[in-house]
Amino acid sequence: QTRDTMSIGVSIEPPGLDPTRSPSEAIGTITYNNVFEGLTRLDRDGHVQPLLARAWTVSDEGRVYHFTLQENVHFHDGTPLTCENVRFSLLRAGATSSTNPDRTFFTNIADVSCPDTTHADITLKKAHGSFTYELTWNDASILSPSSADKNASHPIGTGPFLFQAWQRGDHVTLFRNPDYWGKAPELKAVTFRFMPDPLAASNALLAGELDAYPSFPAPEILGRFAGNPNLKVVRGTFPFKAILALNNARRPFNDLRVRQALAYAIDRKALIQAGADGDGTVLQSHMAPNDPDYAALPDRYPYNPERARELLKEAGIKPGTQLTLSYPPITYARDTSEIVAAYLEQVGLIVTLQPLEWPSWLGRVFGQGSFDMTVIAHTEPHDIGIYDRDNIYFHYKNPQFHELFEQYEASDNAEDRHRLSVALQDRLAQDEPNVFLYSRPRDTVLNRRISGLWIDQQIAACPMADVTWQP
Amino acid sequence: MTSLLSVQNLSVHAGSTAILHPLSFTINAGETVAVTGESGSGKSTLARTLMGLLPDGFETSGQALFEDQNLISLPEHQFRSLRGQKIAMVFQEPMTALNPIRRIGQQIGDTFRLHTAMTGREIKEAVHQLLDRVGLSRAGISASDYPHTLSGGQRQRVLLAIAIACKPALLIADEFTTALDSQTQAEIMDLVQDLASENQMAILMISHDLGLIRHKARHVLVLQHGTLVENAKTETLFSAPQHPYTRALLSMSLHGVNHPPLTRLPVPENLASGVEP
Amino acid sequence: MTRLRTNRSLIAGSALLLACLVPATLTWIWRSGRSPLIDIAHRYAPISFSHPLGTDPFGRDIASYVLTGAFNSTVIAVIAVTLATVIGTALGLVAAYGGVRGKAVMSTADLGLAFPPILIAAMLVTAQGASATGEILAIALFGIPAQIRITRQAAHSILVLDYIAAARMAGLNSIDTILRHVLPNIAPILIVHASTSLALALLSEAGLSYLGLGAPPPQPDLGRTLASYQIHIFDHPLLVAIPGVTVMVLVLGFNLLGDGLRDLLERPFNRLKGQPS
Amino acid sequence: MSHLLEARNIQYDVAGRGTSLFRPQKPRTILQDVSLHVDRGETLGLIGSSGSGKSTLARILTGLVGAKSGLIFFEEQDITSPTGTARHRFRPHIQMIFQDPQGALDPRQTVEKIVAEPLYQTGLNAEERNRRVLDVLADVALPEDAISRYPREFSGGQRQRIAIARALVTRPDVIVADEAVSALDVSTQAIVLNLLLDLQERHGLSYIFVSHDLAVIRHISHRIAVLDGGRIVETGPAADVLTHPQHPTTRALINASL
Amino acid sequence: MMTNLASAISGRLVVLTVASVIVFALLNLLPGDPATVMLGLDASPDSIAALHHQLGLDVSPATRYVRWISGLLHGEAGTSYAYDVPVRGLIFERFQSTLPLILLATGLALLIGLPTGAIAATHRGKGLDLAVMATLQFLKSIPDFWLAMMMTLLFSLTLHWFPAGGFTGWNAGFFTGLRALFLPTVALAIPQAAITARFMRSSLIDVLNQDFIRTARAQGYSGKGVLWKVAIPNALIPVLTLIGIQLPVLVTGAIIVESVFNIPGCGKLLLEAVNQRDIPVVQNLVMLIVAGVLLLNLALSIVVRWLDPRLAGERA
Ligand SMILES: Nc1ncnc2c1ncn2[C@@H]1O[C@H](COP(=O)(O)OP(=O)(O)OP(=O)(O)O)[C@@H](O)[C@H]1O
Ligand SMILES: Nc1ncnc2c1ncn2[C@@H]1O[C@H](COP(=O)(O)OP(=O)(O)OP(=O)(O)O)[C@@H](O)[C@H]1O
Ligand SMILES: [Mg+2]
Ligand SMILES: [Mg+2]
Repeated sequence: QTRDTMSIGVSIEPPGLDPTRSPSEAIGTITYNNVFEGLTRLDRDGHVQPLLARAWTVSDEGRVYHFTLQENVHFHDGTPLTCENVRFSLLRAGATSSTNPDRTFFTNIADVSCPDTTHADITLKKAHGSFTYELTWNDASILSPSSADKNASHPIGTGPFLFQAWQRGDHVTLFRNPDYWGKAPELKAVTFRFMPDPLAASNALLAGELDAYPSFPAPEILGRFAGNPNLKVVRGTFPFKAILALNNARRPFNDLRVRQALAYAIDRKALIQAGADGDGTVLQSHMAPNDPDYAALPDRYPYNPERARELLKEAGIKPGTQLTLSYPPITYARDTSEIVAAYLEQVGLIVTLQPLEWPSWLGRVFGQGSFDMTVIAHTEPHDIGIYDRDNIYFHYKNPQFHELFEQYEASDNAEDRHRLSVALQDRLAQDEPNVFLYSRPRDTVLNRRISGLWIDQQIAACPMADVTWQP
Repeated sequence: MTSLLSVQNLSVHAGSTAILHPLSFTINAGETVAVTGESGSGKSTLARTLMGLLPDGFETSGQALFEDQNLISLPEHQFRSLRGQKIAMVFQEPMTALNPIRRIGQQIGDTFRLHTAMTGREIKEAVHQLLDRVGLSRAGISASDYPHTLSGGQRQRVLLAIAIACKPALLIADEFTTALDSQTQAEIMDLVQDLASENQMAILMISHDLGLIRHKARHVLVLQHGTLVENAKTETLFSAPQHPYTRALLSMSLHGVNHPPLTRLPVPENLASGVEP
Repeated sequence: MTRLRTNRSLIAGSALLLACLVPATLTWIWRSGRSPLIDIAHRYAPISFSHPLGTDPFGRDIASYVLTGAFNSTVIAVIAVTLATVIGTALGLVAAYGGVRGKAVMSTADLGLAFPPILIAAMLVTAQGASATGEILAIALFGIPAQIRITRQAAHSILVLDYIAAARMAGLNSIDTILRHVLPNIAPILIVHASTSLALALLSEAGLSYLGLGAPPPQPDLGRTLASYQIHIFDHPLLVAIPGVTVMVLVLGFNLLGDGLRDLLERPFNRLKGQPS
Repeated sequence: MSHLLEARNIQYDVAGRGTSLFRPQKPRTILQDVSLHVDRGETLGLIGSSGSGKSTLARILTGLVGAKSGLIFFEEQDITSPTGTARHRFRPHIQMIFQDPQGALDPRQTVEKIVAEPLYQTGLNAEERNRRVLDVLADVALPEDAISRYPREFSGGQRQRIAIARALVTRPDVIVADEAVSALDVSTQAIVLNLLLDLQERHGLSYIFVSHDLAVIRHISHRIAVLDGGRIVETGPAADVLTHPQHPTTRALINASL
Repeated sequence: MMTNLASAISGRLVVLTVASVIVFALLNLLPGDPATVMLGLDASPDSIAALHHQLGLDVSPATRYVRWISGLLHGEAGTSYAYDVPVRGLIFERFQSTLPLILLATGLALLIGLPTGAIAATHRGKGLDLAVMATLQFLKSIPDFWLAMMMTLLFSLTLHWFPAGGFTGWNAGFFTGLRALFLPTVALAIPQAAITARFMRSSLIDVLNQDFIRTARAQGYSGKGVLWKVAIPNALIPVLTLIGIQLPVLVTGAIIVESVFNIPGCGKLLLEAVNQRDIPVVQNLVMLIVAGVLLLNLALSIVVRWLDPRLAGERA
């Protein structure tokens, strides 16, 4: 007989389930296109697809979008979906009192008007080529005013699954939405279990207590599943970019030679050995190999401690100079930092390791930009734009990059955009504002009989509507 | 007249050291026998041997016949029924000899509970009478008091009540009046003597108070370094002490001889250094 | 027989500690206090002459990594216990003298005892970032109230003795009295307590750093080592076994040493009753 | 008329003990309106039933405990406050012997240290101190080699003599002895009593001698004070009090004595 | 005039109040703003200000302290920043695993520790005693988290007797819950049992050397009778006091063991809440733990007082 329930392991418990209140990836994993739906969605290949908006047209030089909404859509509490919900959700996200993590995106929306209940016209302040792409984000989900404020503990959306229960610290259960407007999901219930400890997670998988674990956090123990008749490990991609971020506003990192020296000093292949068990890609710039715009640039800084020492000497950095390397509390960051410190020590720098827990890291490093070096992985897709931000924590500022980025943003020609994107990557590779370390694959451990699970990660999500048990 | 307790060649060793050298004596029913001697001479050891309560590592040999039973070789379960019922003991240290967390009434009652089939109510009544008897009721002490609220003399009387509850044939009293003022001491002695004459109870009284011994004991045993150096009738001992140690004791005692106040006491040469073994 | 056992505890404890701490200290000196080299190319090297226990996932020599960790953990525990002992003893003596100050000290100790050490550590670490200092502080802050209690109890039992009264008669002030009479007489208790505290402190150290509340890398310490190796429990069980056994050996060593010291130091003099073992 | 040591109207209370968690505590009066004195070269015997306040009074006289009210004089000087400068100055003149010779000696100090302790405050140099210690040890008939030994190596009588040596080393005028011979067996008791009498004869010492053993009191006292329930109920020359007791308590105590 | 109980309680209330000030002050000194933590990397200053207002963080610390305490006095513990649910319910939910864990572990520790200690004491100096003592010394030296790891390895991964971790609540059935808590309880209890046993042994030996034991024997008690009716009740008094002192250690152990076994209990909640700057959760949970420890201590000292009449009159 076929099963109709499934339990999925996730590594962190979300802080509430309201995507408009927190950027936590775990919220997306659980709710994206399961509980909440937006006007558009990303499919498993990363393409924008219609969802609550059946179709749309653009007018006024890309400033006005006319969306036609799906009919017969109801929220889980029974309220019908109308244009008013779109208006409410998008304006709420951009309001001054909004706590939306991507509020800046929504402030570009000048107005949402409702010609009738099934049509929504959105007027932007400034044309924005990737508007429908950004509408796929979880924090652009369409909500109901009657339930929006309680979504953190009891999320209500239009999706194929109803929120059923949250045993805090252990699991969230979703239940099939019997009144779903689209194709009804096959699974009756889905449980997301929070298992931060990879060892415990692997035990649970082996014991059959878990059916799948997307984005398994410890490549070094994947070997445990090798001989198991029920489980398989599938390797996918995700936009993982581990970098050694440098404070470009501070001496000595304001000197290109020093940044280059650091890049030469670190054997990034060895990092992949230790951090991703050998399977990964050495990064040359801030773009992951799974990005359509990714360019395989030449390796500008092969491991060369001699060269690193020379460059440091040229830059006037004396052996024994003290530097601090801060890192957040994640395994890859801790391990990578420890190894990086060891490599830097070999070229005469003395590195103090400073473990920070998340709030401190966010506050000190990310918020105030007050740090020397930090190891962090950026996992947002296509985020090279952060190098053009004013207040970015590593304080990179480069007029050439800025100019290129302006052109890129304004362009709506796909070829131009690709060309410009490669140029941007190359610009960063030359400037080496941060030492780009590596990208690693995304491993999903799952029961051999499961089909339909996303293997590549386009966005933090684990849509369950199409997932089924094979006989 | 057959004796109640007849001790023959009793000796006690702790490992290789002899604590008591072979000694013999007898006690008749209703008779008071005193044991004296300097500190550490083995008085308490003798008492504990007769109670069968020597600490681990002590070995005994010889005979101690009590009502035709040899206490030295008596199996523990038989000895247990003797203790508290036939042979009872009042210990040297009144401050620590009572269980601090039980009421004195319960502790006295235990003797009845262990040896008689009395009902709870009867025991309560008996305890009450005993408290009366030892003069505690008069001092406002009741069965529900805890030991720590009692003075040293009062605790000693509780111990006595425990010991005499079952009207034993032999009462061993180890220096049980040392810490008391003369008045309390006298009261307790009177009580014990009354009991002795009422029930033909024999008393083995350990003391270094020669005044007390002279007045209360029929017979005296003098111990020195674990050896019984003198075993005599009280009058004989005080009038004609045989052993030099006994003589020394008597000469120094303030109770035995009437020394003029504010004068030096005669101290025999061999004791003057005050060195103890 | 007890003597024999005494020596056994002391000998076994010292032997375990020496077996662990001598190589640890030598390793530490030899590597001048630095963590063993990371050498990714030689990760998981098998047991060989240059790597007696093989290498870890970072290619570090396991033997010297764990030994350096043992040294670091022990140093943290020793500093924390020293702090707790010094401060706790001083405050405990104040508490023993009673009065308003003594009461205040005892209330503070009560407060300290109500805070589980992990709460202190978690808060200190969040406030300060993970550091050896924070960890030492957390362990010491927990140790102080216990030390206060022990010291107060011990000092109290000395302060009621007549030789303290005699010292006051001799004109000594309270500080002199403490230095000359109280401290020397409670020293055995404090020493024994310190060695059991060391065992406890090592366990706390391991627990805290296991949770990531201890000193940061690259300096190895036993708890963090365990935490980071624990994932390899199946593929490389030695990685988990070695640091675990090392913690155990050290803790056992200090515990046995405490037992041995207790017998050695307390036996000849009056043993204070009610001391926890 | 001036006395060597005099106590006037001493009053002493303690916080009573509540017997349960819920019952409040009430204070207890231990000593009430106690006045007594001792003159040079004289022994005052202090008797009374158990719990009558003898030890408490001894501790107040020696300044170990402060009285609630009342005054204490030494050679007309007010030394009432146990922490006052006058008390401090006269400390060496009033010493005490404790009942339990074991508890009164620090087990971790040598006899030399124990006996010399009261001298540290006197400003004597090391040599003088040493001389005094040896002198006083000779006084109490302890061998010279005793100085480097520890209390546990001595017998009860010898320990009591060490305690006496310590009390004597400052050449005091008054010694308060609280049950100083009660714990000793007859022979040791005799030795210690002889020593006290000797010292009185040679140095003109005064004693306040607390005991419940009337034979001992009779032997050593010039005068006797009787304490009952925290009050002095009778005082007078030893012979008078013992042969013609006035107060019922005294009579009871004497009659009961053998 | 105050009674002893009243003064004992008021003393503890003072301690509790001081603790609340310390906790509050410490939490306010922590770096990292809860709003930043919640809104993440790209939050705008406006959003942060908005959230500050929403969370009530835009007033002075003194006001916040007063609000917190007066809330507590009204039985209101506030709302969790992270989970956006009432703290009270959150903590209550977590207590369903932590409280049973601590109680079961304490019970087990006593159940093993007391008899073992008593047996060792009555055989003191003999082979059995030495063997028991050596074993206890050994057990006392095992780090609890390591023991937990080893037990998982053996009992759940090799023998499959117990689940390897997690706790899904009591709804799944009493025995399922008990099975999930079994290994954590044992891991927590064993070192405590060893400590209890060693203490019981020395306490009982002390008592057996007391004079009143001899009195009872002379009265006619058998060796066993003395042990049960006289010695053990006396020996338990200091053991109970010790348990009071060991409580914080037990709580620490519980937090660590919860983390090893991935049990959603108070310990995990606390560590996570600290990491997320979920201040309402942290401050109330800490206060609850401190109050719990104080309360248990008070209860223990009342029991001890009830057992030991000599203590009546001393401060509880
Ligand atoms: N457990 C023991 N092991 C070895 N020797 C002991 C033990 N108990 C007592 N002794 C020794 O046995 C001897 C006799 O002791 P005992 O207690 O019988 O003396 P005592 O005459 O009662 O003295 P006191 O008048 O001081 O009570 C003493 O020398 C003592 O040191
Ligand atoms: N700190 C205290 N708290 C309560 N009561 C006390 C305290 N000190 C002494 N007492 C009480 O004061 C009374 C007198 O005690 P004290 O020790 O002076 O008597 P004593 O005459 O020396 O008796 P004994 O002959 O038994 O030594 C006793 O009833 C005692 O219980
Ligand atoms: Mg004796
Ligand atoms: Mg007294």
